[in-house]
Amino acid sequence: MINQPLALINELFGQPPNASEHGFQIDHILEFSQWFMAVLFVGWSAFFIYVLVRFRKGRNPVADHEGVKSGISTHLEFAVVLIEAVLLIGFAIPLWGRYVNEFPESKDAIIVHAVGQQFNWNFHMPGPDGQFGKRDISLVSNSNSLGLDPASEAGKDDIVVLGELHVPVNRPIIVETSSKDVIHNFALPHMRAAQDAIPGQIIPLWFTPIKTGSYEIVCGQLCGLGHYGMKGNLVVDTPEEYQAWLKERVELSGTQAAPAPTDRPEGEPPGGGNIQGSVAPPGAPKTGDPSNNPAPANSPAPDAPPQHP
Amino acid sequence: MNETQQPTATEVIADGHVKAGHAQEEPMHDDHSHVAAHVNKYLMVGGLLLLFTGLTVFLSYVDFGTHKMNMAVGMVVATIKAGLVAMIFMHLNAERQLIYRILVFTVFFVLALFFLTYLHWYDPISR
Amino acid sequence: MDVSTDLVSHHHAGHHPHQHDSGHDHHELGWWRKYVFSTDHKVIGIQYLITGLIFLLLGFTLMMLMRWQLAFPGRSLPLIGNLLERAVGPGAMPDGRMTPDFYNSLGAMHGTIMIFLGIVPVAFAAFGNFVVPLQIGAPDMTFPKINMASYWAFFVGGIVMLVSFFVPGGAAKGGWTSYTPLSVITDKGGIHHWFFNGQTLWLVGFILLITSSLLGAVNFITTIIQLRAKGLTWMRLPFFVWAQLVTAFLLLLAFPPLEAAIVMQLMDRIGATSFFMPTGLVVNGAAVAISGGGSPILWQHLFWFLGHPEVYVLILPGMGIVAEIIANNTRKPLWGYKSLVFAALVLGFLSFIVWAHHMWLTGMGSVVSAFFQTTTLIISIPSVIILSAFFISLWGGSIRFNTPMLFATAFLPMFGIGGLTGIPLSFNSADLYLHDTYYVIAHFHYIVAPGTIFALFAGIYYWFPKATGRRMNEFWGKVHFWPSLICMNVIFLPMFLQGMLSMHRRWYDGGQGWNIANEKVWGLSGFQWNVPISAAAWVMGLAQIPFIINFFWSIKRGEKVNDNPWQATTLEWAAPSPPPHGNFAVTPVAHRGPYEYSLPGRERDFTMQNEPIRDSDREAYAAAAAAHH
Amino acid sequence: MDIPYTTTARPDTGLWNAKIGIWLFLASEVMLFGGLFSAYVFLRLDALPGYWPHGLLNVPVGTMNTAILIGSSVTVVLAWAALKMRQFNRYKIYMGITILCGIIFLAVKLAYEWPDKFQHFGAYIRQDRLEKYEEYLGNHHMLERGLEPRVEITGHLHNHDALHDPNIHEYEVQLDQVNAAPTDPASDRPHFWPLPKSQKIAVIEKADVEHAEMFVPKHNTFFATYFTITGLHGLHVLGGVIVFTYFWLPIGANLYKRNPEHLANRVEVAGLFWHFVDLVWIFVFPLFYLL
Ligand code: HEA
Ligand code: HEA
Ligand code: CUA
Ligand SMILES: [Cu+2]
Repeated sequence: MINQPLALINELFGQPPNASEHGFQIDHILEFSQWFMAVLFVGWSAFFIYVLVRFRKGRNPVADHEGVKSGISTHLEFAVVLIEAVLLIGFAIPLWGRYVNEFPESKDAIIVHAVGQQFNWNFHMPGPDGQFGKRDISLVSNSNSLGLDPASEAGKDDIVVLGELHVPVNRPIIVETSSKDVIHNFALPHMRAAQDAIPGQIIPLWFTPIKTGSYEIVCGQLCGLGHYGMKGNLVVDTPEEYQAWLKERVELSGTQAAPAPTDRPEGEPPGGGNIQGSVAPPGAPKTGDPSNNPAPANSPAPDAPPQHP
Repeated sequence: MNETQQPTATEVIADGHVKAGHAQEEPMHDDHSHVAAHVNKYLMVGGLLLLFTGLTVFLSYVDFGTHKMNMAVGMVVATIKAGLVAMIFMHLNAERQLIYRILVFTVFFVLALFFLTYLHWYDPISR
Repeated sequence: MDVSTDLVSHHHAGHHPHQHDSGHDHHELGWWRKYVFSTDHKVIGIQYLITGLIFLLLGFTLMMLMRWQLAFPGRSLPLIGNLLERAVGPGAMPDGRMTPDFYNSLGAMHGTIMIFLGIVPVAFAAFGNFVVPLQIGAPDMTFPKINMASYWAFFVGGIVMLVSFFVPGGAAKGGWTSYTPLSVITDKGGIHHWFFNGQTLWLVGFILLITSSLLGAVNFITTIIQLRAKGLTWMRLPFFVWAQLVTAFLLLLAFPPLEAAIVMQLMDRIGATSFFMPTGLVVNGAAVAISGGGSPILWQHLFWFLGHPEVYVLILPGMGIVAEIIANNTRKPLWGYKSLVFAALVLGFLSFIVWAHHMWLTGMGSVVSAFFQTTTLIISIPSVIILSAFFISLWGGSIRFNTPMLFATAFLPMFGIGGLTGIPLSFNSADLYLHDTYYVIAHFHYIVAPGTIFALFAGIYYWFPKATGRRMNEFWGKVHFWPSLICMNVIFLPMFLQGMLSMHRRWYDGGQGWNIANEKVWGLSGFQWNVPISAAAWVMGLAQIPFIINFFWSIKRGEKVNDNPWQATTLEWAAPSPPPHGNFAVTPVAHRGPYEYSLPGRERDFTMQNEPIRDSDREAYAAAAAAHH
Repeated sequence: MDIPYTTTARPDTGLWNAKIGIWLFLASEVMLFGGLFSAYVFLRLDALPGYWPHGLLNVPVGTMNTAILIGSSVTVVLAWAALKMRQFNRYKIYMGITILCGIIFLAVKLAYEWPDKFQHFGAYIRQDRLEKYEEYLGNHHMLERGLEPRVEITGHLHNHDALHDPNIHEYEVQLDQVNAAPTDPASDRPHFWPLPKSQKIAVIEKADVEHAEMFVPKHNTFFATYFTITGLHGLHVLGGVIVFTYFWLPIGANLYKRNPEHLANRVEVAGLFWHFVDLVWIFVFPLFYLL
């Protein structure tokens, strides 16, 4: 397989394995460019070291006014241009074109709204009727973090969860990202998917998970003092597990229902393990001015660590 | 490298900057008649600009079909006015190469700023 | 061997800097006018250098503090923790432990200080001021008073930035990029003063810094255009002057849109307008009382419209310095001078139309992203050309490894690594994965830290004798170089690994609480790599001590040298060391290109630009021209 | 030590220093206002239907100010020309007029136009309450004519305390003509001569309002850009006036005795700046007042 030696370089650099259908394409372009870099680096370094040794003053007391006369560098630069052009025109541009223009058909896709807030992710799913309920910011409260309108028919069966999102494996997922306050970034490293969540805009991203498991959702954009702890969880279920989860959620549905998420599913090693509480020093006073940035009651206290089981 | 003469140190002093620094004492008389000839032109252009101002105001109340069209007309008139100021009052109709070069780049970059930000607004993936 | 050339006026050796016979102002200036409110480009250059270096050290100190938190999150800082608590207030360092807010302040201010108060003042303003007029044979800048105003605007701007650490609530916390709406809603209410708060002072300080840069840029460009010595045609300018010229244009044209954006952000903060604030914001569970209708993306466009040209502002002067030093210490002309100049111009031009590569994830469509990916890749070509020309220049040389040259040679592969890792970032789809991870941090630090900073060190060691008449100590120079080189790599190489793990930047806990950061690479988990990285950063701090001592010690005690100790060719070496007010006793005239080293038929291996052409030179030039056909 | 080419041109560039300097500075100014205007374009394109007001500014006053600036641009070249022709007295007259024009421009702006806006009130009605205020908005009529909906009610605020007092639950607004007779095309904006306010008073409940303020910068993005751009432009006018005054008073004008050409050059440079300020206004005027 041609992929094997190519993929080596990403693995060597420690990239975690891909878990989405399109992810290998992204890994490919990364591999290509890293190999390209590596070749240039090794080539030039060899030349560099040779020259430094060969033309040091002790070895070459008289410099040559002209130096290199051949046009080798032109060829080299031309080669660089060529390879970059191939990567660009052959891979990068079409890939992005496909990624943003060819969203999966929405009838087989699962559509989720992901709404960032300082410092958590709200997920809003349409429930069995497939219709999103109306949201209105004037209804936002601690118990109704998205301002879901209780009067809206379509919203009656909607699912709103905080922090943890369940999706079935092998189904395209469209996540429509937005934000309530500042810019966040909805990043799924294992899915090779990421998108800024910008207030005032709804920007979709999509991926098809191909491996079950639990994956971290990173907030990739500085969003305030709790940015480092703004962690979500993407749980990729088997279809059966997913149905069970849905069922359980629908029963709880309505705006008030979302219980606090568990951060780490069972069986997953706690991060950082040995060291005391991940961030906040025990007993450290609350920071900042509470009237300024108090976290909404349903998200972790700003200086509290992402909760450990 | 086609340097042919070797100026000596005295030549340097004779025609280098040192001399240029003192050249300011003599007023440039030849300039004056030249300037006088332009005074009428400045007045005329001033009148023209006032006229165009009236025109802009007038045209803004004429319906050109769409608001976009009105915008375009307004901007065309404004550009003509700006062109007059730049060409005549700011002497850009007869300026040195160097100034043009600086301005060409500036204008290019401003347009790039306008155009590319517009393009990003026009071609988003948001819904 | 007497290295001063025929045209260096011998009687000026050991000449008192402020008496000279060509000037008209014989009156002695008072101490204040001479050293503080001076209009002499050399004094201003040195003021910029010292102030900039102090800021650089300060920016580094902030980072050394952050590195403690990154390596040992939540542990109280030994020894100085309590001191700091007293200095910056208990809100920032309770029990010597860093709070997230203080971490974010440090990060934002590290970026801001390093770039706008450290590198730009040193690389552009200090070297540009001191060296450019000398290299073009000019008596001073065209507008000396504006030059002084530029320094003082910078100085006050810097003070404003510093003061912001001590106002209630602390310094700006929104990152050096200050993305809205975050930067509009932070530092407000409660203990914060409506004006004297971190983010507002950041904006105000920035306006002063921009003013300073604009004044400087106007001055530099006019000086280079107008005050070139007789015979110093465009293609005879040292590459350093070209680099400064392009840099000045970048500052001149890229900064104003950011200034506009900063005024708008100030309005948003103080006047409660909504330039960058969209409709329907809910902060802390409550709707924000503003009109809305603004766009957060607009800020990013205006910021990166400066931001990208700015990165070339950080690197071009460094390239210029390295070019001078490589030519000097290989004892041969720079290879491909014309293509270097051309590449620098293209680089400057293109840098205005690539900015959105910092905004790949803001939801851009395929057309815009295709455009910006293409321009971004095209802009890597001139960098490749410049770097290749430097590498090839080494071939056939007779390389002297003195301290300036060591730093200049190290610049090449370091910039190479930084530049090459820009390539995956420039593909939208690959950056999808790498965006805002430590990979990006490593990418640009390789360019600005072991890249630009090394170039600055090289320049300081190189031009020190011109400024003082004394040379810095070589041995201590090497003691400075080797640990710095090693530490830089120990700091930044592992960051590529961390980035590939998807460890994200601006994480107060250094990734400790994240599973992805706890995956193992090369024996350590992503998080654990923080410890060696931090250790190397602190060791590198120690490695700067020899430099600082060497620097100040050599001003008074360094080995005395003549006017041209490196046996260089460009015009600054034809002036006395240190050059008097007005610079040259005899206005120099250039007769040839900047790098005539090892010219065949000459008895010495360097021929200065102001040495008249001889018959043997003509033969040599003819032979060279023939060889190229 | 003298710096070469302060008044005479360098032969190969044909320019003296300050001439290059000012053009470089103007290039950066072009980028500064370019940034502001691109913000204007961006925000205007982004504005939701009905949210970018039209015809709110006083056109006759704006036209007059435009004419004043143009006039001053003429006088400043004439002042320069007078110096070139070594007619010092004429220089003093023309420069004096220029300074006066600048001051009048600023006075009109600061003493009349801005305060006039600060006295005007506007309330944006919530999307779901528009129907309730149909009698003032006339949106059915607007829809028929294929026009953008109206979402704002403007006029003179009678109970000024309502702005600050949470115990007052409504605004009493003496309506502008548009809102008094919303279906009458004759009362719709824009108008060359601003229409007088109607006698009609509307009561608007605070609960129905998205947000309401006097016409200050934070009222909407239109006023934000308007005040920012005209404010920055005004600062430029002020700067120009200060510099001209310096060249007009003996302290600067005495240079004429020593080196008239130098003074002419200085006036030329300051004049270039002044023309640029005029040029910016040429775009500000139609964009904000007319279109
Ligand atoms: C001086 C600074 C500098 C320079 C010169 C560059 C140069 C480049 N940068 Fe970088 N960049 C930054 C500073 C710089 N950058 C900063 C500060 C950020 C982050 C900002 C923030 O978000 O805070 C950033 C971020 C950044 C991003 C955004 C990443 C993200 O946020 O997700 C991108 C994307 O395209 C990018 C691309 C590039 C490219 C293609 C180049 C090219 O110009 C590089 C071209 C150079 C080469 C291709 C090298 C050629 C060398 C050889 C061929 C020889 C090799 C030899 C040996 C190794 C021995 N940069
Ligand atoms: C020019 C720019 C520049 C420079 C030089 C540096 C230099 C360094 N930077 Fe920084 N950095 C940034 C610009 C820069 N940085 C920016 C823009 C960010 C992003 C901020 C943000 O997120 O908003 C960042 C972020 C950043 C981070 C990420 C933080 C985070 O995301 O949470 C880290 C982490 O390690 C880091 C480390 C370092 C280190 C160890 C150095 C070292 O290399 C420093 C080396 C310094 C010296 C060696 C100083 C030498 C000075 C002297 C010796 C002075 C002598 C004095 C006299 C003679 C008087 N930097
Ligand atoms: Cu949300 Cu960072
Ligand atoms: Cu960039």
